[in-house]
Amino acid sequence: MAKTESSFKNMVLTLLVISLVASFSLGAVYNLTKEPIAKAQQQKKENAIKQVVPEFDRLEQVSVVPDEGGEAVIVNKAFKADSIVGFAVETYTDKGFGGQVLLMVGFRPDGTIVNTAVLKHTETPGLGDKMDASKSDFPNQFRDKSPESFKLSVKKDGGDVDAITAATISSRAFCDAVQRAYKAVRKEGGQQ
Amino acid sequence: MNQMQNFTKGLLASNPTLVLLLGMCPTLGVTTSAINGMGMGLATTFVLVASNVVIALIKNLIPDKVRIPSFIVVIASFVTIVDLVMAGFAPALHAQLGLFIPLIVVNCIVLGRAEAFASKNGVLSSLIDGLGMGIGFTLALMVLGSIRELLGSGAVFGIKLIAGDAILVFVLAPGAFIALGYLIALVNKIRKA
Amino acid sequence: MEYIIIIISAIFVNNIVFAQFLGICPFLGVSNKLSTSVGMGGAVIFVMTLATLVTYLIYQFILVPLGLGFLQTISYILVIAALVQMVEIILKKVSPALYQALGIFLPLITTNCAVLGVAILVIQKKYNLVESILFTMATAAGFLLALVIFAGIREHLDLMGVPKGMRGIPIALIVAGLLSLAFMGFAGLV
Amino acid sequence: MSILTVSGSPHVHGHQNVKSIMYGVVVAMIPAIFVSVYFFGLDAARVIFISVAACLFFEWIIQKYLLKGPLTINDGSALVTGVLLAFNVPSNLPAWMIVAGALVSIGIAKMSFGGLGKNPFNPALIGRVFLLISFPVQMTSWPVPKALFAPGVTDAITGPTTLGILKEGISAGKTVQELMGSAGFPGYMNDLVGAQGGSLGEISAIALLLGAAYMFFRRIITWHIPAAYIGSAFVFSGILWLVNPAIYIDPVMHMLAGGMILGVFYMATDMVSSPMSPRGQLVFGVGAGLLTILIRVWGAYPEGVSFAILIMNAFTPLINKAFKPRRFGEALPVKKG
Amino acid sequence: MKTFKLGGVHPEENKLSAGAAIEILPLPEKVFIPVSQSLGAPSKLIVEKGAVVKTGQLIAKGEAFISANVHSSVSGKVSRIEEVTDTSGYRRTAVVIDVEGDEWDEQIDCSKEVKAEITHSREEIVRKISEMGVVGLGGATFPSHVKLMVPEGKKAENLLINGVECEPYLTSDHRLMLERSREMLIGIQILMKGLDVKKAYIGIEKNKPDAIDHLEKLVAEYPGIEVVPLKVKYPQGGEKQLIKAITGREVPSGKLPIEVGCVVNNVGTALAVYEAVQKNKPLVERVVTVTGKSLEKPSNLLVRIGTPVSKLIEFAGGLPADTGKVINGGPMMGKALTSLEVPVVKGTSGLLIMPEKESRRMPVVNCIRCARCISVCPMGLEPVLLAQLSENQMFETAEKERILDCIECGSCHFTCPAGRPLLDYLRLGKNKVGIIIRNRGKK
Amino acid sequence: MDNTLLFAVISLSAIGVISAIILYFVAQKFRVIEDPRIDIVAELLPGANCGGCGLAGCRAFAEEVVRTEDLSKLNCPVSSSEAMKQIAAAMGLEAAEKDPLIAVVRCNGSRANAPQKVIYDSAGSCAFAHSLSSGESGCPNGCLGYGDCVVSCKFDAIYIDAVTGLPVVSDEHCVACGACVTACPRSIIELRSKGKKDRRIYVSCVNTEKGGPAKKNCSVACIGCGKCVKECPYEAITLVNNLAYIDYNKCRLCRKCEPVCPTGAILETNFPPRKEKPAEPASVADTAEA
Ligand SMILES: Cc1cc2nc3c(=O)[nH]c(=O)nc-3n(C[C@H](O)[C@H](O)[C@H](O)COP(=O)(O)O)c2cc1C
Ligand SMILES: Cc1cc2nc3c(=O)[nH]c(=O)nc-3n(C[C@H](O)[C@H](O)[C@H](O)COP(=O)(O)O)c2cc1C
Ligand SMILES: Cc1cc2nc3c(=O)[nH]c(=O)nc-3n(C[C@H](O)[C@H](O)[C@H](O)COP(=O)(O)O)c2cc1C
Ligand SMILES: Cc1cc2nc3c(=O)[nH]c(=O)nc-3n(C[C@H](O)[C@H](O)[C@H](O)CO)c2cc1C
Ligand code: SF4
Ligand code: SF4
Ligand code: SF4
Ligand code: SF4
Ligand code: FES
Repeated sequence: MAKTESSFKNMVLTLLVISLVASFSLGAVYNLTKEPIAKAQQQKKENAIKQVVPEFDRLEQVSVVPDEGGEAVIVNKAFKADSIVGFAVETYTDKGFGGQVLLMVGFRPDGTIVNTAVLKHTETPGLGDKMDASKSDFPNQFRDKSPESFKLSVKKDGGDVDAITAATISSRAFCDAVQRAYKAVRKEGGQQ
Repeated sequence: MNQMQNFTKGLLASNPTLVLLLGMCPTLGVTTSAINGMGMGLATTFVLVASNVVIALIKNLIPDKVRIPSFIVVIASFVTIVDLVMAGFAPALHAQLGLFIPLIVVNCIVLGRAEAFASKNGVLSSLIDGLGMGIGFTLALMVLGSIRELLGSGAVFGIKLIAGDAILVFVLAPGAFIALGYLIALVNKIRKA
Repeated sequence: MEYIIIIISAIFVNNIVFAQFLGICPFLGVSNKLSTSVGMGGAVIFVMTLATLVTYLIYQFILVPLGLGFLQTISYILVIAALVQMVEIILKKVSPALYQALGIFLPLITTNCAVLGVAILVIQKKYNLVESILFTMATAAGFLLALVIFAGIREHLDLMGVPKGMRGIPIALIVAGLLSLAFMGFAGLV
Repeated sequence: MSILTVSGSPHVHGHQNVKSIMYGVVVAMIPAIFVSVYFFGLDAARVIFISVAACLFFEWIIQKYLLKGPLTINDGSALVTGVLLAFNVPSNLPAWMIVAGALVSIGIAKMSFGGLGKNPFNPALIGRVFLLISFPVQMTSWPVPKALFAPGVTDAITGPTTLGILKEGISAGKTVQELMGSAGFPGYMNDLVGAQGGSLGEISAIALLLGAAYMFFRRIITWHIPAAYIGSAFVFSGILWLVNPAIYIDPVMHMLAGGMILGVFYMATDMVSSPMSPRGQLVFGVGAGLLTILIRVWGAYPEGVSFAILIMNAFTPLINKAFKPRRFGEALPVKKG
Repeated sequence: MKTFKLGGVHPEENKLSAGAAIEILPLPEKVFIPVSQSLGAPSKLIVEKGAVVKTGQLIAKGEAFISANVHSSVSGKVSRIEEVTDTSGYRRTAVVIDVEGDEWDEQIDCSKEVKAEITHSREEIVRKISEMGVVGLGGATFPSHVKLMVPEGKKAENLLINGVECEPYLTSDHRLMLERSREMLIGIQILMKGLDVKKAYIGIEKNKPDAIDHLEKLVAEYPGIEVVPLKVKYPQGGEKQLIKAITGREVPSGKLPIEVGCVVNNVGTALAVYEAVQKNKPLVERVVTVTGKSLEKPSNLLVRIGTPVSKLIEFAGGLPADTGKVINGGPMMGKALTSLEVPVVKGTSGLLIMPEKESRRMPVVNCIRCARCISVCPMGLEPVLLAQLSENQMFETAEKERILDCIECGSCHFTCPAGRPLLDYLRLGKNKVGIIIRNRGKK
Repeated sequence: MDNTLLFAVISLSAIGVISAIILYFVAQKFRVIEDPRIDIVAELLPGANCGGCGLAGCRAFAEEVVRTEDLSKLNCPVSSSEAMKQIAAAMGLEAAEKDPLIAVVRCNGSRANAPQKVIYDSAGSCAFAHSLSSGESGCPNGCLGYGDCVVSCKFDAIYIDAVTGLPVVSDEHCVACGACVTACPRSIIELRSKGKKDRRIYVSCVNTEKGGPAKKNCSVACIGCGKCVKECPYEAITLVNNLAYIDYNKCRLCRKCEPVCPTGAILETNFPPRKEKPAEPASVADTAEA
């Protein structure tokens, strides 16, 4: 087969055809994967929520703007048989070593922490990433603690939290996010 | 060259990473663990093979002057497909590899093979070439990933092999450069010997 | 203040080469000589800024309104490739002197993942247009800085004579590693 | 008559050679070694011994089996690197970590480039920074100093360094004055003598200055880098202190605390990795001084000396290009400022 | 105390023969007079084999602008004209003369009387100096008359007389200043007249206090001449350094001293000028220091040009058994000889015998970038960089780094703790750069 | 067809086509004509940038080829004649068939043949040693043995033999680029015809001194006696400055000159052993071969 000549018409045409085919097939793949992607994301969030609050059968979302300003925090109220069984709070902090850290923090209606899960972080592997439950026990110390009696700051700063060794910054950030979540829960009706 | 040689050359003799020194960024960026290296390698392999095949198929239809743009569009399409599929079906890995997935587009290996090989050879040869190169790339990434993971967190493929403190540097940026530097020196030595 | 933080972060703390692993190929490739590294760095600053500007506009005014986020990669790379080629052609004609200084590096830049990487990063970081441009220029300046330091060291090493087995890329990578080790001192500055 | 030798001129040579220079540095470090043993006991001796032995061993084995060049193991440079590496780590560092640090210092930072004189970065500092980043926990738990054989204190007690206390405290919102007044803060006098937590060689400013004086006397080092380094660090930190003494440490404390003296006189002056012309050395010193204070005040680490010197090492080839010595017969440079 | 600022070293002085009065070396049986003994174009041979010559008779003529006459230093018969090994270690054309008696050319005034009155005009002075084959005896053997022909548009203001003798071991200039001071001072006056300058300075280092005292007493009688004591520092005798030390002026890179209104001459040259102009005596003999730690009798000898160096060593007590190196000149700038049968030439200022154990250089190790070589370079160069550039054949860069400014003083190598052969590579580089520049000129 | 798909197709095609059109017109408007053959030729060249052709690298060679359209005066010594033919074909020219050459070291002053007379103790560089004195053996023309040629060779084709102290050229590796010829300060290395079956005969000496002095320093020096000149039936040997030289274009490898040389200065390589007469007292010829 002879090589196509490099005339203006041919050039534009080829590019047009290729772009057409490419975009068409991409569009198609996008449509195909749209759902799985959305589902995967949803799944991830739901998994996180399931991890941090007791069993539930219905969720209700409210977004809470913190008093001290900043972006809103999303509080998922978990209901079972129409009574609240917990709050799963998508909270954040900007004080991480690598920038933003997103957490899911679960509270019982009485305000005690059920569990925490890290949604996203860019902390240093081997240091700050120990905030992930799969990497160390650090997050476990928050379980079943009530922020009223358990001071949410690292021991160096006079709090009750044992910091991750050599990653005080990340630990502080973690506390900050949990604190933010707790305030939101308080606002939304969680009490002591 | 027979097809066997065509396939094996990518593994060591002209390994794209360790010998041709192409695609350094993903090589350094994603090899914090063996599994990440493998994931990246396989994603790249898929793009390589698919675009090699397509380009070999359509090479004669494309006027010379728009050769590169056309190739890039083809490659970019496959990259986007990988991106989307991964996001849908392997979200954890997708999150780990992050920015480097779209960057497969500019990975010199892919365009390089398209230019140097697929645009001159038949479909089968191009497929095998892509496969060989891709697997060579994957292997290199896996080896580097394993080294870094072992030294940097005492594990390989997530399996803890060494207890106690690991040498953190190796999962960080300096470790990537240094480990790759010595790996390439070693490969040079082996090739020359 | 925010702008200053963006700049310092992009140049020193999160240096594109030492911390982000982007643009390594030209970093290793054109850092043999100080003069070429300056040329390459200059070319990158120029192209990167232009590319980010154009892709940013395309993203905000075409892809987002139409819900076509998934076309980001493909449209970006098309635009960048065309842009680079255009710059090359125009430079060659309009200013041969500048072309001699920068032009030879332009083809290299198309396959420089830093350009595409930064164009995507500014979207990921949700920067506005001004911040995007600032970030891009600072990142490219960081690239220039890395390249110039590196070229200085390599010229020095060439004179000193490195052991045979380490010559070339291996020692370059080791130097890059040690440099990035040193640059870790900037950690936490922002 | 024996067979005649021909060679180019000159036919006579001065008295200094590499060995005499390197062993001169070792001699200069002896006071600091004694102080470290005095305050940290045999642990300090252990660390120095392991570090030196490992450095010598790696240098020897690499020269013999990898480079296959002449063996220059007794030229003293690996010895200096060994002692300085030991000076830069806490006295309770596990042995294998010291060995790893030595391997990085000698193997990666020095021999990969071809050995003595070819390394662009200071080997001992590369070793230290490598250890610091790899093992942040062990590298930042400092044994509390106690006078030699003082009774009652167990080895296991660790405490922060002067700079650590200040950095931590300031970021927690306390003022410098509160911190300096608090119990357990070493104070100027202890920093001078060496009764403070820290890497084993950096604690005593006096012992280090004594050695530095010896190096000046022997003309092993010149005044340019130390003067520019200390000067710029002093001025920069002084300005900050004048702006707000509550959150910025005073310049004298900056000089005495941490690795400033060790870095300025023993590590920034490493001729291999610092610029060659006097003007270049001044620039190097000023740059390192500014970076040190920058990192100490705003960076993640309480101490910035190592990083500052390494970063300036990176600039050294460029400085060498930009700042040439004054040539004879060139128009005298216009004095600036 | 005056001195130059930039760089410099202080090697052990070892002036062993400082107290030895100048002795006259007996005539040898044979002399070997190389045809070319000065800087510049080679001279043209004008005698044939078999010719009978008198002492002081012209045997080779300098025809180019920069070249010098050569005279027979003895009387006798030209037995051969052949290639003999000279100080360069190569074989070069030389006139071999069998000595018969010592019959001087008639025009030469051989009397001991000191002739103080200068009757010649400027032109005559220059012509005389040129005719008598006077070249600089400070080491470079640059034809002296050329220095007196100040180029159009330039004006000499100062004559500097180089009595520094900064080379360790050497003492010939020192002895000259003590023993032939009046003739030398007249020579200086002749040079002053030749150059039309009012002021002459004799620079002498402080390690020769007797010479300073002696001359300071005498100069009162010679208007315009001044003795300048200088701090002991090598290479003060280098003309650029001397000019800087005495006048504070810096000769610009690549330029000659006349650029700053100075002309530099050695004390020996001044004496030779005296003899040439006042006594019609060509340059046929010179003072040579023969010295060395192991030598029995370190001496200063007045030697006829062309005498084999073995004769000088014999006179000074014979070659010690442990000799490892024989140097033509001082230890800093001299040339090692490959054979003892080479003849003394106009540029031979001394012979240094070094024992075996001092004759080998220290082992070379890696450069530790200590910058000592930079700090001692009197020209403000970076010897370490230049040597590396030259080793790596990067001559264009070396040229830009002003490798040609190097005066080859050897301070850099002297001081290098790593024993790097810096000056060797610098010389090589200068050579290559010179060739490159010449080729460029051709194109 | 849903909207996403439609928008995707339209916008991407639009971006593609618009870029193509703009690019096309820009290219038209700003066209700079560069001969495309330069790239073609450059691609065929080895890219060693050795300068063996006398030009500043391979690209310069390509430009020169295209500019002059003449290959007869240009020759890349590194390229095989195959590659040169390809270049010629690409240019539509005839390539000059070249006689394969090889570097030959014309000095046999090994440690045994030319014993050491002085110790050289300076920078390890032939060029410097040459400027300092006549060298350790005293021969003013002979090999100094500090390997400037070795350093200059980009193809690792020369090494210094540890026993003889002389450079040895490897037949397989030498591409006759001539770098060593330029590097040697004593012009000892010459590019000679490789010869049939790699057979070569040459005078392995460059000393121009008279017989006596020459022989004093080196037992295998050419003393300029002229016997070989008389012996040669093809007038291939000339005697200039007391030194014989064999012109390889005239030499027919008859081997008659070699036995008559009284000092053994003529060397042969790769010939079968002589049958008739027993060989001359062992020459060191063998060491000159890789
Ligand atoms: C490369 C690098 C990565 C770091 N990563 C983290 C991190 O992920 N989290 C963190 O809290 N600190 C990080 N640090 C900061 C230091 O470890 C810092 O000294 C520490 O957080 C505070 O000290 P402390 O925990 O020992 O009190 C990092 C520092 C460097 C140089
Ligand atoms: C090519 C050349 C030309 C020179 N021309 C002059 C000249 O015109 N006037 C002069 O006073 N000296 C002239 N000199 C002599 C130098 O100034 C200097 O005296 C001589 O090179 C010896 O100096 P040295 O012993 O310090 O090396 C010339 C030298 C050279 C090499
Ligand atoms: C490093 C160096 C040292 C020198 N030392 C002396 C010296 O001690 N005495 C001297 O007369 N000339 C010395 N010279 C030569 C002078 O530079 C200069 O050539 C000479 O004084 C000119 O006088 P002339 O032409 O009469 O020889 C030295 C040259 C150099 C380069
Ligand atoms: C004044 C002086 C300071 C030195 N400082 C260091 C140092 O900080 N670190 C080090 O590894 N070696 C040091 N050395 C030793 C030596 O220079 C070093 O091992 C080389 O960098 C290795 O090439 C020093 C030597 C001298 C003379
Ligand atoms: S020999 Fe040249 S480079 Fe060395 S110190 Fe003297 S002038 Fe400087
Ligand atoms: S004196 Fe020697 S060791 Fe020091 S910098 Fe110069 S060459 Fe290097
Ligand atoms: S031996 Fe000489 S001619 Fe042959 S390749 Fe090497 S340098 Fe070129
Ligand atoms: S052939 Fe020439 S360059 Fe090679 S070692 Fe002999 S003298 Fe040196
Ligand atoms: S892969 Fe990043 S520049 Fe090549």
